[in-house]
Amino acid sequence: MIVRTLAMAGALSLAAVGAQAEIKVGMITTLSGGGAGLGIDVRDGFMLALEQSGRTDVTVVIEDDQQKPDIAVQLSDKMIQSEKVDVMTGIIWSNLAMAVVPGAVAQGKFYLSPNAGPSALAGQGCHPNYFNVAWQNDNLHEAAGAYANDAGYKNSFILAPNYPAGQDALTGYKRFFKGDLAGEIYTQLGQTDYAAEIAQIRASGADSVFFFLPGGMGISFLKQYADSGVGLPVVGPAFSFDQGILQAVGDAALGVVNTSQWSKDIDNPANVAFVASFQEKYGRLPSLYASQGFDTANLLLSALEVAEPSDADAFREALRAADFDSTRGDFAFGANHHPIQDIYVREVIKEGDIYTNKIIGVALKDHVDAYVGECKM
Amino acid sequence: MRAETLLNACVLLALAAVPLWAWVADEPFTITLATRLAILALAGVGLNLALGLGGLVSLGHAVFFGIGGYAMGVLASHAQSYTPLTDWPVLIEGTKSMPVIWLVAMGASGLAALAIGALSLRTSGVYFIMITLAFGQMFYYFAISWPAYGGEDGLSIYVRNGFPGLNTLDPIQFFALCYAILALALWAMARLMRSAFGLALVAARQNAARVEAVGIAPYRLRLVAFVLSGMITGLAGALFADLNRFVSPVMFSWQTSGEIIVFVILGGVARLYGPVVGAAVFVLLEHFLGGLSEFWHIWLGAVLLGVVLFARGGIIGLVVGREVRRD
Amino acid sequence: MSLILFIEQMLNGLQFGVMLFLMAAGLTLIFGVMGLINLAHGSLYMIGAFAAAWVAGLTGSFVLALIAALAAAAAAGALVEVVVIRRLYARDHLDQVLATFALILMFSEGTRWVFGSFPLFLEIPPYLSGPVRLPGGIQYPLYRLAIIVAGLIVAAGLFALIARTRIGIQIRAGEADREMIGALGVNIAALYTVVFALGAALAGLAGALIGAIQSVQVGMGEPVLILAFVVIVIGGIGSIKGALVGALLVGLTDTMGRFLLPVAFAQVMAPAAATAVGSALASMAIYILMALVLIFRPRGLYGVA
Amino acid sequence: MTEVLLDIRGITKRFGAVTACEEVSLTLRRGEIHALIGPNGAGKSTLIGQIAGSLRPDAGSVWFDGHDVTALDTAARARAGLARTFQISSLAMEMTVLQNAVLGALGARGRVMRFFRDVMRDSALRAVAREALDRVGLWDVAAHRVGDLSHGQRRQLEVAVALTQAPKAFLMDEPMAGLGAEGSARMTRFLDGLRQHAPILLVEHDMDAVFALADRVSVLVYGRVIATGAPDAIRRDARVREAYLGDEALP
Repeated sequence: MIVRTLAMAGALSLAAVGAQAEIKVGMITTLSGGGAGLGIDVRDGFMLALEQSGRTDVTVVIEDDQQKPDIAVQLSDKMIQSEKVDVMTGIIWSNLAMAVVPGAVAQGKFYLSPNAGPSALAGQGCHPNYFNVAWQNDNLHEAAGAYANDAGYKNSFILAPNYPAGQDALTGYKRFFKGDLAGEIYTQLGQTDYAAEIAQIRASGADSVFFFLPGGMGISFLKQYADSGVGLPVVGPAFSFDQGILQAVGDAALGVVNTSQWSKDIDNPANVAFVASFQEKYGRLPSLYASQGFDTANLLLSALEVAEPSDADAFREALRAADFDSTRGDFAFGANHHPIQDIYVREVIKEGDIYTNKIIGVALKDHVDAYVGECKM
Repeated sequence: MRAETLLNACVLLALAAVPLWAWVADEPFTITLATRLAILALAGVGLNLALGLGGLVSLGHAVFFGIGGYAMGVLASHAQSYTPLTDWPVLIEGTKSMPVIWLVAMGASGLAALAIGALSLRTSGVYFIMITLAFGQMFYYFAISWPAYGGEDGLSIYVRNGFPGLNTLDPIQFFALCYAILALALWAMARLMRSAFGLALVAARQNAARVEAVGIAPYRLRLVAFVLSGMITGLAGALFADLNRFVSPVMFSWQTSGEIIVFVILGGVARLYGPVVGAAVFVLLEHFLGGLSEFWHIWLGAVLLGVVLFARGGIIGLVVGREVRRD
Repeated sequence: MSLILFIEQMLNGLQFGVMLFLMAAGLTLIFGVMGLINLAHGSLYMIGAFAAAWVAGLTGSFVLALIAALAAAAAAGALVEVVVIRRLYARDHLDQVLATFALILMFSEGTRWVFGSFPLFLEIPPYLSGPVRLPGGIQYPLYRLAIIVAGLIVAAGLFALIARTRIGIQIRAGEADREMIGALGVNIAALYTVVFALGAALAGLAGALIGAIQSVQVGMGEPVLILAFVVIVIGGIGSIKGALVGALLVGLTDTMGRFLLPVAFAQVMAPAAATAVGSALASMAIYILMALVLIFRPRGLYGVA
Repeated sequence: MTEVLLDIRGITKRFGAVTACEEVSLTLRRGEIHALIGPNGAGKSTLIGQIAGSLRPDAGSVWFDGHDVTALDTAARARAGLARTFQISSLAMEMTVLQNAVLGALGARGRVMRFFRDVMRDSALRAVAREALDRVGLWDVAAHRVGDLSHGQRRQLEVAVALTQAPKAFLMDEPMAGLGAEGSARMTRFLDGLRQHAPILLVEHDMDAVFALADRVSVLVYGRVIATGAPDAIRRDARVREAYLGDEALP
């Protein structure tokens, strides 16, 4: 699916402006299947920023990876070999990013990650052409650990699915949390029933629960946890509390604390304008994924003001400067091209009929990820 | 029979001609698509031996596809990081050489097929379908939760493995390699279908009691067929991993098993070229329908359903009629 | 580990098993009577959950939502049976697997088309929410108890239906000899449609009941489907009794495996490694159980030879 | 070399409470046709299953050519030289007549695990197959699909496949079933000549054929052999007449 409207507008203006090279962006993201909500938000945020910029010379080629790594690799080959894109972006899942990004940057393409931030790409596997605009995977979990300290929790029960991102999540939490662990459980990926885990939480004597269960797993856990009457305070990363998921969790999420680098009530002009325009255009509140898509596009646009991707060194410098108005306020890249940013603590509230998040504090200020030292770039 | 031979020749020629054209026209992605097609067809050729000839409906062939993929991933990742797989009792180093990887892939998937087959072949019918599915799920969850080789993230191999005398990074050369292997596998299958083993295997599918009554044990026939089938699918897995320069547990998922079955049935069960035609149609549908609509799975489902309901004998059967070769 | 925790986990296993029985009963009934292997059974589960969430959103009534789930799944089942499935009875299992695999694709993406990509909301009704205190001091969610009761009622009803009613007699006759019931003057086409709709309604009910404590989303049916297949294969395909025993066995194995295996491994290795290895093995446990059952009883526990 | 080729010693088979076969003993001698008769439900199928190897007896043993074969499966007994024909034609229906016959020859020769050579061009196997098909008169239709054959031709092919196995003994389950008068007569003549080749244990409902062919007859009733003897003796046996409910059934 190629977004031709912009391309056509670009063609029309070509005569007026002269020999301005067209920029081609390849977006591989998840648009079908159970995880489609995230990809759609990233895409919509990205396209909104592009539309607002008024730039007519940027074409975006969008393809659906179906959340399958081999499809993503095939699409990446297509983008590079057939579409001959200049810049790539869009991947939601870490395992897909690991499949696509090393190959793409090795072939000289720029990759801007709007969501996934696996540690391998932040540390030893970092690359000059790879920029992460969202977060390193551990960041929000680390912030949750820091928050747990601030909240005075001494004994946490922690759980995550048994796969690398889940293992990273618990590692990230433990890296900052100073209390004891009442229990540590790996659940099955895609698990929908958490009765056994909740019973263990109840019996463990913990004073708090940290969980990382993205997507539908988080919905199931929160509903069952609320109904179980265990009632211990819960903290988690924003992935189980984004705008798309909250409506499906309902009251069970109210009051739950979560950590995020973005929230719709961050008070800066860029964010206020983004939230209003996103809501106007798509008729729903933006999620953090939408904000990441929006920021990714604005980063790209800011660099394009300075240099063409064909001039790789200049373009890379322009990206590194990160000279754009982020929805998160201050935004800068660390040495490994991952964000240095504040991570907020949010609480789930109800505004009218809509469940959403409100900032209640800052967990980590100007946070740098743990892998920057391993990056030799 | 004549019509099918002619069709087969056309399919094989087209599969060679399109990438050659793409090479001349500088459309490397078309070559990549054709390579993908050839590899998936090879996986289907493997399954066709068990399913088409042997009547063994395996919903667990992703196991062998995945083992082949991980054979490549594990060996190449060790070679990439210059760490041995093990130094006890003997030193085993990783490798970036395709022929070695292929041998390991076929050996490992053959062993797995021997173990799974020996147990599963005690059952039949729906039970066989389900027990192979169960083995598939075991491998899938194991691969996801075993952290040593990337777990669910999978393993990235940054540079494609090498083959003596070829530059495998060049799409057309890698395609040629995969095409040659597919052609070789098809030739071997054609021989096998006419061999003593093939005769007995097909007879055992049509009437197991008859085969037993003439003194041939169907269990052994089926086990051998299952092992050979697993080895071919395992080889396809290794090539698939090399095409993507990446392996992940998705290769073990039951959807992968389902897709390999789809290739075989879409083309025509027990037809020599059934998996090739089936994989071709699947890859083309995926490519073009995916571009038409976000909801392209609906149309893919409709096409599959149409083939099952109205085109028995698959696409080849539709083109050349239902008669199967005999002499 | 306390006894209370152990009993609570047994209850959880029981509840999970009862849930699986609702799915597996329809599947095994359809296989027993029509000889059909239906991969799209999970889609009917999903349809039940979506119908329930939609109606609950409109009316706010959980009872209406359950009725809607039953009706929608039965209607979808009957429609699919008439349009597609009845052409498959005479086919081999391979064709059935492929055709119903195609139906999964169409149902999943069709649902996404209608309801969008985001999960839907369905909640436990207030009168069933929260925990209750059981004898012995166990705190257990009322809703899960309600599921156990509902499932057992359905199981009893199903056994009574098959043992006592006219349609039950026809179903048993159909399992014994398919040509025979035609000769007895039973309208086979209608009987098959009814049985298929009944199986679909059970799946839809399971989807709605579970939807209230899980995520109502596209693709929710497939994991349950595979578990339901494991259940009926362990129990012996076609046997309702086998489905019940198999469901409880799988429910308990899965729950207790997840609970006990990490604890067991912690005795011999470091806690972090133990939980990783234990969970990995726990996720394979039911498949190992199934393989073991089939190796020793190739037609399941209650299957006919 | 013993006179007795197949020796069934007191085999018993129970299915739950039902005893399908109780202490049955039978012998098949070289050069003879031994017919096994009995009313429906007498347990003939169960007995054949145990002789051929598809059922295991609960007690007793089966000896073939001087060896105890009780523990061997069907395929192993076939390789030992016991060729079987089925009551309901059991052939590879999608294959040709010649392929079915070659399959039989292949089973007898062994070396099935050959993956590359074209089996239909194996002249030794073809010769065996051709000879067998010639003998039953099916060579003309060798290239036909078995599914397209008439019922009678399939019965002949059953016998031809057994012939390709060059067996030491035949175990034939109602070879006349559904053949009609003329077909039965032709099959009777054919089997008559076959006994020189190898002895036949013949299970048959067609009493004309039985009494025309058999050297000895055994009568199975309710899972027991109630009488064994020459056809004339059997014809006169009071218990046999009773078992067959009157005189009409026996000529």
